[in-house]
Amino acid sequence: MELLLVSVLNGLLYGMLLFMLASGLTLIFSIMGVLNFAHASLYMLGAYFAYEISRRVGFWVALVIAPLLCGLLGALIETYGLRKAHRHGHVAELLFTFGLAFIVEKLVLMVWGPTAVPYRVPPELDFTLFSVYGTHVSAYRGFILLISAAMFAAIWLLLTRTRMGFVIQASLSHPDMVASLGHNVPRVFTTVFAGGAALAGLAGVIGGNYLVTEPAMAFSMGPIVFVVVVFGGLGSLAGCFIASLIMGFVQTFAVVLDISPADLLARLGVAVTPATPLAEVLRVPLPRIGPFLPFLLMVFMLLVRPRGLLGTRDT
Amino acid sequence: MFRCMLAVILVAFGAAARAEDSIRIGLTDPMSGAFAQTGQQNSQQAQYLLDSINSKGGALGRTFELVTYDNKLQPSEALIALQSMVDHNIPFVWSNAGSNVAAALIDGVEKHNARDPDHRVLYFTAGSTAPELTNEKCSFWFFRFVPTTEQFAEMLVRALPPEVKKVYLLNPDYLYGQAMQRDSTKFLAQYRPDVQAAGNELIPVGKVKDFSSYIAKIKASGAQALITGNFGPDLSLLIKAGTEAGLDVSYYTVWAGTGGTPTAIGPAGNSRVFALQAFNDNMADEQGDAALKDLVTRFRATHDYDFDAGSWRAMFELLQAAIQKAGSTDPAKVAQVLEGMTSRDMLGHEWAMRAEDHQVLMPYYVSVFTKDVKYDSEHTGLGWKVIKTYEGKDLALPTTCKMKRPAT
Amino acid sequence: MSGATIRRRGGARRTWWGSWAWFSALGLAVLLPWIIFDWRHGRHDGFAVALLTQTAIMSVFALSYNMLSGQSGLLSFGHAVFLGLPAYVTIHVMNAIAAGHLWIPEELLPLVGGISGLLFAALFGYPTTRQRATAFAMITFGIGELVTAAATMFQGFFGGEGGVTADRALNTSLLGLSYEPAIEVYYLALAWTVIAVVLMRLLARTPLGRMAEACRDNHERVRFLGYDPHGIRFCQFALSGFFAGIAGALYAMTYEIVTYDAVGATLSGNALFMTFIGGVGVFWGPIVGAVLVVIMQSWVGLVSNAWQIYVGVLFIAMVMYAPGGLAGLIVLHGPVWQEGRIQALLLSYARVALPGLLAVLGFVALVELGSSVMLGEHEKGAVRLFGGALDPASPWLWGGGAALLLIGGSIARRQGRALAARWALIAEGTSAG
Amino acid sequence: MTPALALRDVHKSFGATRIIQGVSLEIRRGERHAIIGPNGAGKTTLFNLISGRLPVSSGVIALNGRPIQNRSPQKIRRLGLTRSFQIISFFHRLSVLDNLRCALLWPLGYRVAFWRLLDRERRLNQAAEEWLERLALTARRDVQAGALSYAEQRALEIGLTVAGGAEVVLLDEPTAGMDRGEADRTTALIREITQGKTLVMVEHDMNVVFGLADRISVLVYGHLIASGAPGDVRGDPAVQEAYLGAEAA
Repeated sequence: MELLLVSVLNGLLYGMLLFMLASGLTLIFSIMGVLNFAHASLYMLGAYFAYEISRRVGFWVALVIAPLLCGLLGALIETYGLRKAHRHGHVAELLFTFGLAFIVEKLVLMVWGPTAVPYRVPPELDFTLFSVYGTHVSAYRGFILLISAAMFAAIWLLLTRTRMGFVIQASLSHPDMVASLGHNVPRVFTTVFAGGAALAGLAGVIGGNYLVTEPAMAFSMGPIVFVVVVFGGLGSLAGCFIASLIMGFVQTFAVVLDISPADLLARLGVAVTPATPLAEVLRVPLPRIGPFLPFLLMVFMLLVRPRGLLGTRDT
Repeated sequence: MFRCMLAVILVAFGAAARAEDSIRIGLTDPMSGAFAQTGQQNSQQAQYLLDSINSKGGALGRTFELVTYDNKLQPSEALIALQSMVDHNIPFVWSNAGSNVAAALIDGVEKHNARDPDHRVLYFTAGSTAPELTNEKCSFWFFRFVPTTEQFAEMLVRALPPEVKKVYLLNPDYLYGQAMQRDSTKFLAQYRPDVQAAGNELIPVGKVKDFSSYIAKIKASGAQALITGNFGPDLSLLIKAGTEAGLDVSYYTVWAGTGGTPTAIGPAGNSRVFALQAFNDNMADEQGDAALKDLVTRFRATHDYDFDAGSWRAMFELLQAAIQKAGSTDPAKVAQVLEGMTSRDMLGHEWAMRAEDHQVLMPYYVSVFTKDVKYDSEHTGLGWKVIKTYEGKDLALPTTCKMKRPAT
Repeated sequence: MSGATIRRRGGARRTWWGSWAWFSALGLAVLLPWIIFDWRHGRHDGFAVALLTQTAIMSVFALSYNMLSGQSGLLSFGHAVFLGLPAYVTIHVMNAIAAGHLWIPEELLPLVGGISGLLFAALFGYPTTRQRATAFAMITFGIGELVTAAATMFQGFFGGEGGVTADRALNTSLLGLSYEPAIEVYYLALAWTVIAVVLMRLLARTPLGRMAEACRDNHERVRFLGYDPHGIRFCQFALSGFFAGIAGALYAMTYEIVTYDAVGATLSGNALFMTFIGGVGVFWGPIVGAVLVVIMQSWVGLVSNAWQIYVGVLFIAMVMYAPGGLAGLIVLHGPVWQEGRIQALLLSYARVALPGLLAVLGFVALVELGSSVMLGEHEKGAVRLFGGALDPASPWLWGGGAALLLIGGSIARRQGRALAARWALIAEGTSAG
Repeated sequence: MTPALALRDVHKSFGATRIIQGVSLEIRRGERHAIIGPNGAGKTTLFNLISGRLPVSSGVIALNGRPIQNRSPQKIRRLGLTRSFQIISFFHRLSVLDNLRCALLWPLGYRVAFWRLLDRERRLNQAAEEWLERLALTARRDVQAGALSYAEQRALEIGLTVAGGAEVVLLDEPTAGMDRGEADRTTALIREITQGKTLVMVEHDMNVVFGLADRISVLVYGHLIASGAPGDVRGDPAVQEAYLGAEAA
């Protein structure tokens, strides 16, 4: 029972962390139709920027400045890179972001070295908020929860309640119409991309010290974020939110539930012995494959429903 | 590094009739990509140690020369690097990172030596720890100067203090981690029948971001100590999540001392994290040897990272002695002499190259991450302090190796 | 996309220089091991032979990738699966042959890889090819991740970290060769490369190949012509697996070891890099890409630890400025060349190339300085660059590199616009426009 | 005799919006039938339903007496019905010749043959060359389809539709965006190449409609309000009011 409660809490927290990253990606995709492979790279840059700023000025300054820097970088990438690639179609855009992710990783390696940098949780938040059956929940995890919930609310309100949100949504479906109404569509795109990049940067500021800030962080975080976005339905913020939570819970509970296909078969009266075909595979307990379940879920989702959970159009 | 590479190019183009009077060691490790720094630091430390050996005369009146080849941590690339070394008649091949690379090289060297007996090479490693390399896959041409993971498991189990009655095992899910898990269980039964394994977990490498759920599970199990073969982010994330959730266990790790991990763990790991080491910067002061102290002091003065490869000096000295005794750099002769050879390292412990499987029996240490040291690690303010020393002969384990020796 | 225009042109009436280029490339591939011969020791240069073999394998692999990306418009992020799994099958078959359980002539082993590749691709491809575009890309990405995970977790088939090894000296050669010397394997690999290239070339000209291209251009219209796009994608995917499988078998025979790296993301990424740098629109583009990437990672890798950055930058430059890849650029010049108007462009090219070269020089200097600082080269007090020893701490060096990059870059940019205008003028008069 | 194409009480809704509301129509074999109506009347949707691009909400569509509603486009094509598109929709990066060969492959039974070379198939190439001739595109044979002029593209679009030899052909605004002369030439082309086939077309250009069609149906907001010979439809007061009247005013 106590394990269950702690696991629900863990799942929620992990899911919200995923959502912080995935929301920016979803935003960019829903507006521009670009699956941005470099999104996790901006997340990584956010963490490194925050590290550099916080060791000089302090964490709270970094919390503001680092996402802005990432946003600026995003604007530059959109204006000088993506827009050029866009002329050659969506595949070129995808490949461009893929190549960008590759280069950013190598550059980070070059600038900050291949090992982790000492980017730490600020002392103001480095205390235990409360304990559940003796398991401490740190104030920083509460902070993460708070920020990601605020982020969800802010994006939601921005898109549905503001004039800019309407322009953004209209730019997606009727770019020509919006342009003829006097709005600058390329600028809308730049703004959105910069916004998405800033969100990734914010996730980096917050996730970088909670997890570890190292050059492999983009490469190891990128796939799972993709999975969340694609599973939730490309371009759907609500779907992305639900998918983040699902993935958070799936991974958390997979660790706790110690069963394997062989156990299930045993319950059905089929004993798995080493001689059984694929015995090695059947005997794998759930915790061992926990981190791969999202990939499995994504593949099945796409095969059955290519638009994802709440997607509005096919992937 | 660049000098070495340029040297390679010079050889490649046959521009200079290279003075064949130096004894060349071809080091292949990842020199580019995510593990480049490991490879580079390895080669720099090796160069530092070889310089010191060369200053005392080298072997057969010739000096040692290190030539590096990038293998990108890919077996196929390592085999191409081997080709390159053969082209340049380099007799000694050395690699550290990756048991996949080592397995490919053992196999590659074995076949090459059989197919081209005029240009044979000797291969050794100081970093690949998979037990199979000196058991099922053992080869006359291969020597290992590092313990196996089986020995690691034994060392960790024997380091558990008597008050620990419940341990949790958590290891990466591939051959290495699965072996760690199996061997830890075996040695627990052998040395500590009073200790109960409260849990047993395999995790995919580099895929888990949030270890909180594992921590919850460990906490629920009531374990007092954690034995883990995790490394890199998988290790630092585990320890971070544990200290943050207030998990009260000691972490018995294999790799917490390796590059970047101390930084990532930080002060939270004080007196809680234990690591297996062949060497650390503080040993010279603790165990007092003037020459060694000098070696460490000079290293710290000229390099900005931990001198974790100090034990390689004993390895090079063994190689040096073997060449001296064989009177030649012919790999077959050197290999023959190296079998069964012993020497003492700078701390006075014995190193022995076991003839039956070419597995070294060398001293090894359990250290704790603590504030109470002279040299800190990676500017964290904490460093490594030895709490337990194993002599090589104490770690001897049976081998299944059936060595095939060449006829001549 | 003008690459495709030319390709069709060539398809209709073969130009004499087209076949001439193929035969001279083949001739070069046959002769190279003898040109780069180690006369001092009277043996082949093992490194060169190893690189040549790698190039041959990667050419087949990249071409098989282009059957998806170029011909069918399917972007795969897990193509290494269809090289790696057949490589594992081949290595197990080799061991079975050595143990006497099987008898297959060594020369036909690539066929074993090919058939297993076909089967694996059919198995994974049937559900996968129901989708296209992003969904297809993401599914292949997921499959790649899952297979890599399985390769490290399960030792029965994949052999764990050390992989599976075999000895290629099987004594089943039809030609009486031992295949112990690397050079014999190279010629076998070359022969199979030629076979695979010819087959893939022909395949592009069959009803299936043409319909795959039609699907790429307009997958919906294909249905109104009576075809099921899923069926076409499926066949194309399976056949692409066949050729990737041939590459996998050659991989197994060359290295005599297969580890999980053979199914991994690095190799899948390499397929993408090779294909798009070389050019997707031209049949032989991926071969150019394969040669270039192998050279980059081996030869450039010999002098620079930052070779990956160069590959990445080249890739991005191609995606942004030359979506037809290198081959596309070359083909674009074909008509201009034939009509003898290339001289009119030479000056413009020189005007771009000179400052461009300076910019590249500046960029390389910066990257090399950065990389040497990171790796701690400066502890020795100097970094070797362009043949001289330099102090990486010197601000002059950094400033100089940056200045070269910026000034050279901006001049090249301006001249590039002038070149583009001139090109448009000339191309108007030829069929290249 | 069974009609070539028959629609019985066909409905189509997108969510709450009802686009096609109970359309019933019979088209005789060999007839040239035009469907006209104001913008947003649901003409293209009707084509999408018939050709299998969209599933119907209810109702029956029969081709030669066999129900074809909700079947896949390729199945319907194999049963003998094909269509063109209002927005040009061929294979832009293939040559004109290859576009036509693609249209001929399935009808000639090639399927996914990967053991035959296109250039060696005399029957296929002969047929393709004939079509080039009929479409007056022989000179543009090896040009990328995307590089054709607009009128040529339209011709190719029609050719791609008709070349496969389907008995029932749906053309969606074949002369959209053309000037008078081009439209006339296209009308002549359509007349020539659909000889003996059943033709259903959506068209705005009344000259084309009255020049080609044997019968006309008028679709207004999802309802079929009239159907008959051109003269009858022209005189129908309901049509006058709903459509022609509006245009005349």
